[in-house]
Parts: sequence; structure tokens; C-alpha cells
Amino acid sequence: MESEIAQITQHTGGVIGNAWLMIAFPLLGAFILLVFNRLTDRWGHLLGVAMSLASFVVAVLAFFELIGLGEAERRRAVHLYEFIPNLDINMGLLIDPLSISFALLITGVGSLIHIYSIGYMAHDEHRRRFFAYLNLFVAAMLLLVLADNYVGLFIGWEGVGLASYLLIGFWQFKPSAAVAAKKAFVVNRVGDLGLLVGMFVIFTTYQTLSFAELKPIEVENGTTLAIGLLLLLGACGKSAQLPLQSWLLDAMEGPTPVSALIHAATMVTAGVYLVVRSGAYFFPEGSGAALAVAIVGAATLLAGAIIGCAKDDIKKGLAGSTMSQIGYMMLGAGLGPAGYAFAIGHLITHGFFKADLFLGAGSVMHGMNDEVNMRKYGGLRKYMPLTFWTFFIGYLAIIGFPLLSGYFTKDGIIETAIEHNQVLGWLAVLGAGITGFYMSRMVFMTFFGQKRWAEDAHPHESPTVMTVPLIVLSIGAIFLGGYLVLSNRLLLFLAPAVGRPEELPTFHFVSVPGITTLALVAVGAGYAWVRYAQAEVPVVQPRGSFVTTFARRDLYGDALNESLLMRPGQWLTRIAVFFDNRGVDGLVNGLAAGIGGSSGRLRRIQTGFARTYALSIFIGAALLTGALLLVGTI
Amino acid sequence: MNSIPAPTIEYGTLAPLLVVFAAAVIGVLVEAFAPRYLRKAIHVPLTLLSLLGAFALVLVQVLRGRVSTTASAMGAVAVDGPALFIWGVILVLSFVCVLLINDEGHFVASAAAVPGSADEEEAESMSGGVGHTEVYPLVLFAVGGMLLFPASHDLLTMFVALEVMSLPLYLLCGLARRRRLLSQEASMKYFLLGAFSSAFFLYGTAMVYGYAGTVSLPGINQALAVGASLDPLLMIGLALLGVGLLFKIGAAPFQAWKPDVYQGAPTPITALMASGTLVAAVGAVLRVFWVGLGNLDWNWRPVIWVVAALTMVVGSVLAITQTEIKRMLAYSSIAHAGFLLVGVMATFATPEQNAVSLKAVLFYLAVYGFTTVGAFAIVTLVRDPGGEAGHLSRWAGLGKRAPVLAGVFAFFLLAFAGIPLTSGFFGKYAVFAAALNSGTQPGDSMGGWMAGLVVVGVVASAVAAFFYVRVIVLMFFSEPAADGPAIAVPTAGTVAVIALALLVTVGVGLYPESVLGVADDAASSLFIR
Amino acid sequence: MSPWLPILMAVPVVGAIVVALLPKGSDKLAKQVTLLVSLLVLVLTGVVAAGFKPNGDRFQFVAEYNWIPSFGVKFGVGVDGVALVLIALSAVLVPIVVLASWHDADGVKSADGTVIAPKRSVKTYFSLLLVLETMMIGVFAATDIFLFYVFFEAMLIPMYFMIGSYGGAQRSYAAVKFLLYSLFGGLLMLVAVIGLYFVAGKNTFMFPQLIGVIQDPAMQKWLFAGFFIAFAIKAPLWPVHTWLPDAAAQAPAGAAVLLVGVLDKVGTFGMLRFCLELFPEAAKAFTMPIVVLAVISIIYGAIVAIGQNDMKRLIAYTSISHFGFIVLGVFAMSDVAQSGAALYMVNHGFATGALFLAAGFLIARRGSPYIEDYGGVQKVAPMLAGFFLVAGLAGLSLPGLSSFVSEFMVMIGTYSTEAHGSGALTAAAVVSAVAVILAAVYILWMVQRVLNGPTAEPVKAFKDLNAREIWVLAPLVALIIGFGFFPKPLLDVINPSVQETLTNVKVPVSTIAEKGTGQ
Amino acid sequence: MTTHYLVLSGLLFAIGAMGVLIRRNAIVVFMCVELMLNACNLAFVTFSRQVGNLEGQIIAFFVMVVAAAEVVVGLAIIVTIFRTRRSASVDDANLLKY
Repeated sequence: MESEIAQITQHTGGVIGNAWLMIAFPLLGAFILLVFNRLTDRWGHLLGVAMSLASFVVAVLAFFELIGLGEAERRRAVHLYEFIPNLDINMGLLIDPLSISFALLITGVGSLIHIYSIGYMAHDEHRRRFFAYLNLFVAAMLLLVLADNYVGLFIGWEGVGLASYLLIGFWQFKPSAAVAAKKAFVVNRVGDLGLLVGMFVIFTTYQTLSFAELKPIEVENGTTLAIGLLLLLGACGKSAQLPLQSWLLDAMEGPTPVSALIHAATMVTAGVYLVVRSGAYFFPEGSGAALAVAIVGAATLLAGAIIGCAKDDIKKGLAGSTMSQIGYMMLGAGLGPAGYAFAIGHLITHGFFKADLFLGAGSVMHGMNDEVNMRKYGGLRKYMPLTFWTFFIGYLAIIGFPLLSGYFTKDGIIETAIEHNQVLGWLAVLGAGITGFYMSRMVFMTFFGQKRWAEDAHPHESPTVMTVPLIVLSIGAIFLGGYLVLSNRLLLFLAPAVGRPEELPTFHFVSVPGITTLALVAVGAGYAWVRYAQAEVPVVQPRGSFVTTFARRDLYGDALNESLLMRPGQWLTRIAVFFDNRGVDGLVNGLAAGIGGSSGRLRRIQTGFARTYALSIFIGAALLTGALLLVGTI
Repeated sequence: MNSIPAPTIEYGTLAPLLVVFAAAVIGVLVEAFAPRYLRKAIHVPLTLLSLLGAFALVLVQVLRGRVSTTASAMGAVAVDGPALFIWGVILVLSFVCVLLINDEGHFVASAAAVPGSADEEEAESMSGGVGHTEVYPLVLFAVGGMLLFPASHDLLTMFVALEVMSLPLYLLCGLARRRRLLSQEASMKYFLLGAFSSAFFLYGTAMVYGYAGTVSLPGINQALAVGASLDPLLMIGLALLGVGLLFKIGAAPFQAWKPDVYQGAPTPITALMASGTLVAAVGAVLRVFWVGLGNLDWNWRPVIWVVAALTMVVGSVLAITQTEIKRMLAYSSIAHAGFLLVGVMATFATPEQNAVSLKAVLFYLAVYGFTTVGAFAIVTLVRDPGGEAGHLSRWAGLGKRAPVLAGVFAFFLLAFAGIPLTSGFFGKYAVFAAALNSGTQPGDSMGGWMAGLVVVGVVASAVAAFFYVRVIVLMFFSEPAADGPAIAVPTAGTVAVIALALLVTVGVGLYPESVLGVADDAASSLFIR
Repeated sequence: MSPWLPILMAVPVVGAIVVALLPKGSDKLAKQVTLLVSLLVLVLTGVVAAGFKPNGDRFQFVAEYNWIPSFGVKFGVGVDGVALVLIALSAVLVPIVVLASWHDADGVKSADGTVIAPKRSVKTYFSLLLVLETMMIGVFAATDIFLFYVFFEAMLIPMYFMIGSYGGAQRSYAAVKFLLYSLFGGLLMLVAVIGLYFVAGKNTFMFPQLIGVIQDPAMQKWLFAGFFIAFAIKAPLWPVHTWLPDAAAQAPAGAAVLLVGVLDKVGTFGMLRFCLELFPEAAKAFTMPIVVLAVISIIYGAIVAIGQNDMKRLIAYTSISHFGFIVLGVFAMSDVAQSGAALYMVNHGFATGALFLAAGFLIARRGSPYIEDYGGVQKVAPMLAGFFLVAGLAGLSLPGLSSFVSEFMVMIGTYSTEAHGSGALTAAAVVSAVAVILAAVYILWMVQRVLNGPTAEPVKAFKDLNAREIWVLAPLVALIIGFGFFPKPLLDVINPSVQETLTNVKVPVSTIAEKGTGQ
Repeated sequence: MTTHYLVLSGLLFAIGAMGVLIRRNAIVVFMCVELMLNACNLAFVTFSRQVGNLEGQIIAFFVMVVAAAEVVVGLAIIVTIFRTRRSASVDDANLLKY
């Protein structure tokens, strides 16, 4: 297979040479906002937006500088400084088509969400802190995707985890938010363990953690399979894939822009980035590791979709959908270079339409006193038309309505999957159908049907600062997919970084899977129309069948975690604490008490009678004599 | 007719001894002839000056390099390097103790009077609050005995010295002004047990004499070198001699008298016993085992191993649950006797080897003596209406009432515990090092057992640290009792005592070479054999 | 002969005497003098560090004076890279602790008026602190093993008084336990020190002259055991760790910082320098059991930490876990792991220091160390909460904060070491990596219960950090973040001395360090 | 020939020691100690004859003097304690213990 990826070459000067500015701007923003604290309350949000935009500008300039280079030279490493000399790890950036795509997405969508947040968080007294965390997130996410080695990636990886933790728990005074934040971090750490150990194995095997020094492999062996599975575990954590999916739904406790930026558009896709970035080294096409990635993706896309069907909380519904869509990306990432392009394509378009949907949901909540229960919405399209239309575009994009973004990228994944593996491919088709149902359900419950509002609800359209980002995002949701997929623009652009498939795929507007998908989506949407637009939606959640309960309870993921990990863990902790106090420390204290006790008993020998003392002298004399005689005979 | 030649006496060499004894005799005469109100005024300078003078004479011998290399007084007394070192230490310690004794109020006015009787009141009023002035000559006699004991070159002299040292102490123990019942009881116990043990010593001497035909220590050693047969007579003699000596240093299982006597005796006398007597007794042990029994080390070292280990353990463990400060210090003294025996264990074989161990023990004795006197001096200052506040619970919170005093006491305790940067640490280090050193010598019969003994010692030290630390906890980390003990305003003498003890404990702790060098010089000339 | 180290050691002790001799009622002056002296020491340390040549002789700023010729003991001082960074750690922490303890002896009252600590002698506290600083510098600077031992043991005393006189309700139990435990280990070490002297037969305790002298493997094992037990207690390693939670929980926060941040490092420092270099064969022979103990410490410490209800105890248990990493790194016998362990010693000092101090500020406000008495601090004291969080994150080795680099190096060095050729160390690295998850649980669960949630009633009266408290925490956080991204200055100093150690242990130094970047 | 004397001396010593251990009256106890000293004297004299020098005999004289001194001190102590306690039993003096 000649899917060679391009050599990484050192780069100095130019915008790319100063690409660290991309990270530096938002980092500086976060620093200023956190250190100067309340002094910046009045203009902090503006600084945050400015820094994010500055970063975006640098990304765009770097992008143009990059495409100005020859195709084989589009992987530029920028050395920053020596980090850990012992491991020969340098802090450095890798600007290549893959990372710059992410950088553009992160800074672009990120900036929009920054702008949106000005309005959304206007009434929060800690808005400045919110922007500080957002800036911190952007910086960390950029470090994640721009780092030229796994350690740098890992720092960014944990940095976004931190930002996610802080933002999920932004309203930390709500116990549920605090718990959700912690849960997200801890579950992510399970994944991090995989990434960490994966790095150990990589380093031990290749004596390097730098992308530039790793060599692409053709055939996998036991070691690369192990590395692949470990990295996949890491990816599962960050991207909320089975079995580490449970945190994402709880993460919706965070403010909605956070859900849009971190838990939809960017951070959760880091797992996909990791797999694609490592693809050439550890996930060669057709390998066991790649298959594992695809299986995880397929399983998650179904699981997420099923969960999405049963949620009444609009954000949780979207969260299930996010899981599901990332499942598609993972599926694509398990399919080699052709899949990579569609996966990244879907990732980018998803970044737009899912951010659009989330921000739309936020806009709805904004107008509905932060109500998230869709059963208390209904008929909102007339009251917030801009929100409705942008949301509707996002909806069409996600269900794969022909010619919108999702149509191109998702179909690309499905078709590539069917080429590689029939079973997984058709599961993806099924997933698309379910997507059609639950997304339609969401739209119908929210914007159509009767009003089921709470009494004090006065729905209104959101301010311009919130709607403009929605509009920009929905434009992306319409056109981006076609632009990227048709004539394989993205695939060819990415090729130097991730490799090029043996034969370029051509997009079929009419194909068996495509038609089937559309049909299933139509069926799903139709069923939703009947259930949620035509029929009356009960305000109180009906009991539902066994399947509904199964989906509502997140497929019993939390119950499983609780009974398999949490409860035994609590017991283990209790036993360990008991053992430490009574066992280890008890031994020490017991020894001390033993000496004390024997002292207390022995001192009774000192009876106070002179004759006893004389006896002890006498016996001592006898013993001494006996001992000396005995020693003499030896 | 002149078949008995006149003995030659090296007066110059023996001068320190003679000065002390002479002063003691003069003291008796003062008691007999001087009027009561003048007695103390005469005794104090006499006693102090005689001790000082004796010390000066010791110094003269050392500084002029006239340390004799042969036994003096017809082979009865050996004033060799180690003996002079021990003399110096004893003289300084007893000088310091006399300063303590000099402090008012420790001694009864009339020992013969029944406590609480009219006689006693009368005696009190007549003496004007001054106790028995006989104390001074008694102390001088005891000191004289202490000087002679480790310098004795034959067992007879040693026996006489033992008695000269002990008899005054028996009396002194009974002279406490407060808590007279306890004092008298201590005196009686000490006397009966002391006499009992010295009978053992004497019988042992007889047995050894029967085996060797002489009581001269080198003579005995020669007899052992020639014969070296393991006559039961010799073994019994050896064991009984050991009883007498080990009793004096308070080694287990002959330690029973120590806590009772230390507790009951007047504190200055306890200080004298805990410092001077111990130094003298260990000196005598060293001399007997090296000079007299050096050729028998295969036999006595295993036994002393057990005794040393037992002593360290018993002293440390029993001290833990003590509630009386002086009693606790008595047990501490037992434990320290054990540590010293570890050093004694290491003295054998080659002269070089012996010098190392001897140096260690001498050094230990010197620094331990000063710390002990300092600690007892502080004990005398913490008082209840009925006398010294002996019970430990009364010491609670002393760190708040008298931070300096408590701090100094804590420092002494840390020195006892052997914490680095105190003199006690280096003392312990010296004996442990000597023991391990001997263990690593090729000819040592004990070999690895020495390391084992050191480990026992180390564990005992750790246990012992507990009760020293417990007192610190009481003084500093507990709240003071509402009616806590008063801190007596110390007299200049007591202040001087404490200051000197502190100076030695700190000074040696920071720069041990100051004393080590002297001990090294003293030890390098070895005991005259 | 360089006078710098003796000067460095003399300055604090002179300061201590000055402070102790100040007249009554000059508490404020005592604090100011202490602060000035400790800052002076910091400046002097900076001068020394600036003059240190990473690739020069192993021991620099060497000074040797005869101390106790009779015992062959010299006052020998000198620093190698590891010692230098640890001295620097002490010099940085002391002024911070001085500031943090500014009111510790003044008598502390909580917001609701309950007396947490009564008024105690201020002068004593601060002169103890300065005495301790001298000893901390001395113990790392000593090149004479006897001198090392003297400081090793003597250090206990000021700390004992700081815990016992200025600590919490159970202070005397904790102080005595601390002292006796350490003393016991120290005395065993004393036996080994003496044994080393005689078995080596060189009439010296100077460390450089004793390297490689003991050849007999059996003797190596005995002496190694003597040293190691003392260091394991000090470090503290499972199962001789139980004194630490008590001591750290009862000590005033400042003292706890020095206890866990510096004093305990002497244990791991001693393992790295003395156990390995003096007894290489024994160290190799005992590697496996020690690695097992280290891994148990890592996991066990973390699990028990999760179950703690007292913040300071919790932090102490996290330290036990972290010390497991350091010991693992030391005995992994690879340059990466050992450099990581040495770096960890420094980083842990900053991270745990910050966490203890932040917890101390919380406790000073609430008067209770118990987690359940808090809640919602974030809302009323966001700065305090922020610092607490950052310190906690450093405790869970978040990448980008300094502890991560060292933990990563330890684990990757252990995983990749070829010194043993067996899979055991690989397994050890993987098992210890599980602590990454546990660390997140113990820190974040504490954060959740203390900082988050609805604000508890007594917490509502909390004031946010004042300027002094910010000055305490800000430098630490700056160091944590700074060394998280730029560990190189420390590693450059540490690496040569670690490589020296490995050379003396006769373990081949891997070539990674020399490999160029452009390959 | 001298063995008999030695045996006698040993017996006397043992009787004396037993007396110390079993008798309560301080005076008697003290007398038993004196008996032990005299047993020593007998041994010294016997050995003096056996080894053929005079040292043992000279020692015996010294011991007698010392014993006399001991009596003085001992009786003084015992009398004092008797005056205080109205009892010469060694078992009654039992305040200092443990």
C-alpha cells in the first residue's frame, strides 16, 4: 500500500513558525482574566472574544501559508523549546493539514461560541470567569491538536479535561453540577490511563514519542495492537464512546455554550483526532486495532441514538446525539485513509451543525427561563423564528437531508463502512434512521405542536449577539459538507497527513445505502411527526415500555458503573481505611501498648521489700556462677 | 629485726587522694571542736578547696606528663592515665554536687530525732535551719573512696575503697530533711543490700585468692595466663566478684536497689551517687576485667553480654511506666549502666583495641555524669510545699511557668536519649562504635554477637526515648495545673551547677573532640597491667 | 574549599538565636526578622545555584573541616545536583512557611469565635523554624555520612516541638509517634553507619571515599537494610507510614509543609544517594521487594486517601502515594526514572506545600479539618478556592503542572527500564498508573465537598485571601505551573548527578539523553 | 586438709546469706551479713595456708576493721529507723516500691 504520509520537516519563520501565538493568545486571555480577577469584570468577556478571534486569525493565516506549500511539504514541525531532555521530548508544534483543520474548527466555532456567550452569560455575575475558562479551553485544545508529540498532546488532552471540568462545574453551587464535573474528569482519567500506558509502550518500543520520528507501519504486530487498543481506550474516554460514555450526559449540567463548544464541537472529538493522528502508526487499514475502533464507533452510534430517543431534556437528547455522531466518526476513523477523510469531514460539519443545535437549544432555554424539558416546550417556532430556522437547518444537516452538510459526510462514512465491513455499515444505516426519529422528535416537541409551557414562561427571541453566531453556524451546516466532500477536497488536503486511499472514492448521489438511509430517516421522521407533532405530547413523562426505560436510563450505563465500580470501590476504601487504622497502625500502637503493659507488670517485681531485693541478688549470683561454669565447659 | 621493709609511698602521685582524705579528717575534727555556728562556714570552703586542690593536683600530673606507669604504694594503687581521667571527672562532679549540697534545706538537722517530734523542732531551731554539717566530711570520705575504688591495684584495696565509698553514702542517704521516712528506708535498704553484695565481693576475692595465691590484679592475670584451667573455684570467685561490682553500677539483675535509693535519698546525694559512684564503679569494673581478668575474656564476655542486654532492656522498659521523676531517672541510670557495659564488653584483646573501647567508656562516663548532675539539680528546684515535686504529674505545663528551666531540662533529657548534637549522642555513639569495632576485629570471640548487642542497645534506646520524651510532652505540651509546683529561686551555686552541666552537654554535643581528645590521651596509656 | 555552604547553614541558626534573644513582647519583630533571614537564605541559595556548574564536578561548593578526628568524622559539605535542588526547595519553602505561619502562634480563633489554638510563644516557633532550616540545608549538603546522620536525627527535635507545642488536639500523641518512629529508624541506621565505617576500614565517613568500598554482598545487604529501614520510615513507605497522617494532621500547616515537603524527602534522597551508591549489589538484590512496597504505597495510599474525612490526613495519604512513586523511580534503576524521582521530590514539595497551606487557610477560617464541615467555599472565597483547586490539581499530577512531568518520567522510566530484563517493573509501572484515576477521585471528591455545592452556613462568613495569604500561595502556584512547562532547568542540574549515581551502581545509562533531535 | 575449713566457710557463708533472705529483724539480717564476712575471713585464712603466703591473713585483719566500721554505720541507721517506726522489721520499710 503506497499510502505513505508525508515527511515532517522543520519549519521556522512565517506565520507557521509563530503558530504558538495561536495557543498564546487565549492562554494570555485566561491568565489575565484569572489573575486580575475582578478588575477585569467589566471588559473581560470582550478580551476573551478578542483573544479567541486573534487565535482564529493566526490559524487562518497559517492555513493559507500551509496551502501555499507543496503538497509533500505540508507537514511542518515548529520547535519551541526542550521539554524533557531525558526523554528527548521537545515542546513543538506540528502544523499539517490535519491539525490546521482542527485549529480552524476550534478557533472558528470557538470564536462564534465566545460571541454567543456574551449574550447567553450576560446575567451571570461570574461571566468573566466563564470567559477565562473558555479561553483556557481553546488554548488547551489547540495544544492538543497542534503538539508534535504525544506528551504535548497529552498535556492539551488533560488541559481540555480541566477546562471541561471547570465549565461543567461552572455552576458548582448546584451539587448535580459539581458531581457531574467530577464524574467527567474521573471517567476521562480512566481513558487517560490507556493513553498514558500507550505512551509507555510507544516510548519503550520506539524510544520516541514524537510524531516525526515514528514510522508508519504496514502490518500490525502484537505491540502495535496493544498500543492501538490503549490509545483507543484513551479516545473512548475523551470522546464518550462505549464503555466510557457515561459522563457526557451528565456533562450537560454546564452552561449551554460549553456543551456546544466542548461537549459537541471540539473536545469530544479529540478521541477521533487521536485515532486519526496515530492511524498511520498504529491503526493500519484492516488491522485489528482499526477494527476495534470501528466496532466501538458502531456500537456507540447506536447506543447514543437510542439514548437520544428517550430523553426529554433537550440538552441530554443532543448529548446522546453527539455520542452517536462521534460514533460515526470513530467508525470512519477505523476504516483507513478514506474513512479518515470522511470522519474528519463529519467532525467538521458536526462541529458546525451540532454547535448550531446546541446554541439553538441554548437560545430556546434562554427564552424559556432555562427550562430544558422539551415536554414543557411546544409551538415555539412562532416566538423565536430565527432560533427555529437555524435549529431546523442544523436538524436537517444532522439527519442527512440531501445536499446539506451531514448528508455528504455521514453518507461518506456509511458507504466506506459498507465497503469495508457490511455489518458495521448497515448498523450505521440503522443508526441514521434512528437519528431521523429522535432529532425529529426534538424539533417537533420544541417548535411544533401545542404550547405546554410553564405559567411564567414568556418565550422571546434571543439578542443579536446570540443569533448571529447561529446564523453563521447554520450557513456552515448547509454548505460545508458538500464543499469538503465533493471532488474529495478534504481527502486530498488531508492526504499528506493521514495518507491517501488506493483509489479515490467518488460520491454517489444515488446508491443503495444512500437510498436506504434516506428512506429510514424518512420513516423515523414520519413516525416522530405522528407521535410528537400530530398527537398531544404529555407534559408528564409517561412510564414507557421496558425499552424506553432502558434508553432513559442511559442503557443502564450508570447502574453498571455503580454496581461494578463505585460500590465495590467504596467498600474497598472503607476496608482499606479500617485496615490502615486497625491493622497497620494497630500493630504499631499494639507494640507500644505491649511494651507499656509489660513495663507495668514488670515493675511489680520491685516489691519494695529489701529481702526480695536480696533474693534477686542471690539468684543473680547463682545465675552468674552457673553461667560462668557453663561457659567454662563449652 | 628490720625484716619488714618500710613501704615506699609515692606521695606526689597519690596527692589528690591524700588531699581529699586529709580534708575529710579535718572535717571530722571541725565537727568535733568548732562551734555549731561556725561549722558550715569552715566546712564549705574546706570541702570545695580540697576538691579543687585535688583536681589541680590531677591536672598537674597530667600536664607535666608525669603519669606514672607503675603501680604506687607498693602495688596497692595504680594512678595511671585512665585513673587520672576518672579522678578528674569524679572530682569535678563531686565539686558540683557539693555546690548542690550546699544549697539550703536538703538535709535534716538531727538525723536521730524522730520526725515530727519535739526533738526535731529543737534541733531545727538550734541549727538555725542548717542541716547536719557532718554531711561535708561524709561526702569527702565518699569521694575519697570513689577515687580509690577505680585506682585499686589489688582486690583488698578495692574492697576497702568500696566500703570507704559506700559507708558514708549509706548515711547520707538517710539525711533528707523532707520525707524522712522515705529517706531512712532508702538508707536502710541501701545499707543492707550494699553490705550483702560486698560480702559476695569479698567471698569472691577469697576464692580468687585461693586460685591465684594473690589478690593483686596483675598477679591474678598472670596466674590465669599460666593455668587457664577452668577451676570451679575460679569461676565461683569470678561470679561473686562480679556480683559486688555489678551491684555498684546497678546492672540487672542487681539493679533493684537503685530506684528505691535514688528516690529516697536527698537529691544532691542522688546526684552524687548517679554521677560519681557510677563513674567510680565502672572504672573499677574496667580495671578488674582488663587488668585482672584480661586472660579470661572467653569466659566472662558472653555472660556480660547477657547482663548488658538485660540491663538495657530492664532499665528502658521499666522506666516507661514510672511516675516519679527521680525514680524514672534511676531507671534511666540503669539503662545507661547497660550501655556502659556494652563498652566494657569491647575492652579486651590487644591494647590498641582496648584503648579504643576504653576511650569510649571514659568519654561516656564524663558526659553522662555532667548531664545527670544537671538534671538532678533541676529536680531540686521544682518544689511543692512538702518538698520537691517528685510526681511527674506535677511537672505538667512546666514549660509555660518556667520556660528556660524546662527547656534546659528537656535538653538534658534529649541528651539522655542520645539525640545528635547533645553530648549523650556521642557517648552512645562511642560505645556502640567501640562494640562494633571489636566485633569486626578478626580475633573477637563474640564476632557478630557484638552487632547483636548493639542492635539490642539501639532498640532499648528507642524504647528509652519514649519516657524522656514523655516528660517533655508533660512539660511543654500539657496545660499547667492550677496549683502547680513553685520554682524555687536557684542559688548561685545551683545556677552554676546547671550552667556547667549545660555547657558540657551543649559544648561536647557540638564539639565532642574537646573531651574525646582528653579521653583519648588518658585511654592510650591504658590501665597499668 | 568554598565557604558558601557553611555560610548558608550558619545564617538561619544565627537568625534563630537572634530571634530567641529578642526581648519579650517583640513578637512582630521576631516574625519580621525570621522572614528577612529566610529571604536572605533564599538569596544566598540563589547565588549558590547560579554558581553551580551542572556538568562540572559532581560535588561542588565543597568544604571540609575536621570535626571529630577521634571518630574520623569531618564537617564535610558539598552539593551535587539532587542535593542542590532539594536545598533550593527548602530555601523556597521556608519564607513561604514563615508567611503562612504568621499568626499560627498568636492564637487562632475561627470565624465563630471558638479557640482553635491558644496563644503560644511566637519567638520559639520562629526560632525553631530557622533552626530547622539550618538542619534541612545541612542534611542535604552533608557529604560526610556521620554529619548527614547527625542532621537526620537532630532535625526531628525542632519538628517535634513544632508539632507538639503548636499542633492540634492530638498533638502530643502525634509528636511522640513521629519522634519515636523516626528515632527508631534512625538508630538502626546508626548501627549501619558505624558498621559501614569499620567494615570499610577507611577511617572516614566521607561519602565519595566510601563508594564501592564494601564488596562483600552479605555485608552489603545488612548495611543496606539498616539504611533503608530508616529511609523507608522517613519517606514513608508502606507499611511504616502510619506516623505521617497523624503528624501531618496535627502539625500546624506550615510545619506540615516542611515535614512532608522537605523532611520526608531526606528518606528518598538517602535511598538515592546512600542505599544505591554505597551498596549497589544489595540494592539490586532488594529491588523487587522494594518495588512491590512502592507500588503498594502508591495504590494503598491513594485508596486510603479517598476514605479520609480530615483534609490534612487526606493530603498526608496522597503524599504516601506520591512517595511510592519516588521510591519506585529510585529503584527502577533507569536514568529517566531516577531523574524523575529526583524531580518529583522537588515538585511534590511545591504541590503538597501549596495544598497543605491552602487547606491550612481553610482550617484557620472554619476551625475544623473535617471535609464535612465545609461546602461551597468557591462562592464566598473564590481566590482561596482557586488556589486550593490548582494545588489539588498539582496533587493529581495534572499535565502542565509540575508533578506531571516527574510522575510521567518515573512511570515511563520504570516501564521502559531494561535493568532487570523482567516484566515485573513493567507491570509495576502499569499498576501504579492506576493511581492516576484514584488521584482524580481523592482530590476532586474533596474539592467537590469542600469548594462546591451550596454554601454551608458557617462558611458564609469566610473572608477571601488577604494579601499575605496570596503571597504565600502565589509563588508556589507560579512554580508549579512554571516547572510544569519548563522542567529543564531542574533536570539539567539533576541529570548529571543521577547519571553519576547509576554509574556507581553499574547500571548502564541509556543513550536517550545523548540522542540528538534531528534523527 | 584445708578442704574442711573451706566447706565450713562455705556453709557459714550460705547460712549468712539464707539469714539475710529469711530473717525480718534488721539487726539479725545485719548480723547475718557479718556472718558472711566472717565466712570470708575463714576462707582467706585457709587459702593463706593453702597457697603459702600471708596475704590472706593480712586481709582478714582488714576485713575485721571494715566490718567494725560497717557495724557503726549499720547500727546507726537501724536505730534511727527503729526510733521513727518503732519497728526493726525490714519488711515494714516498704514505702518505696514499683
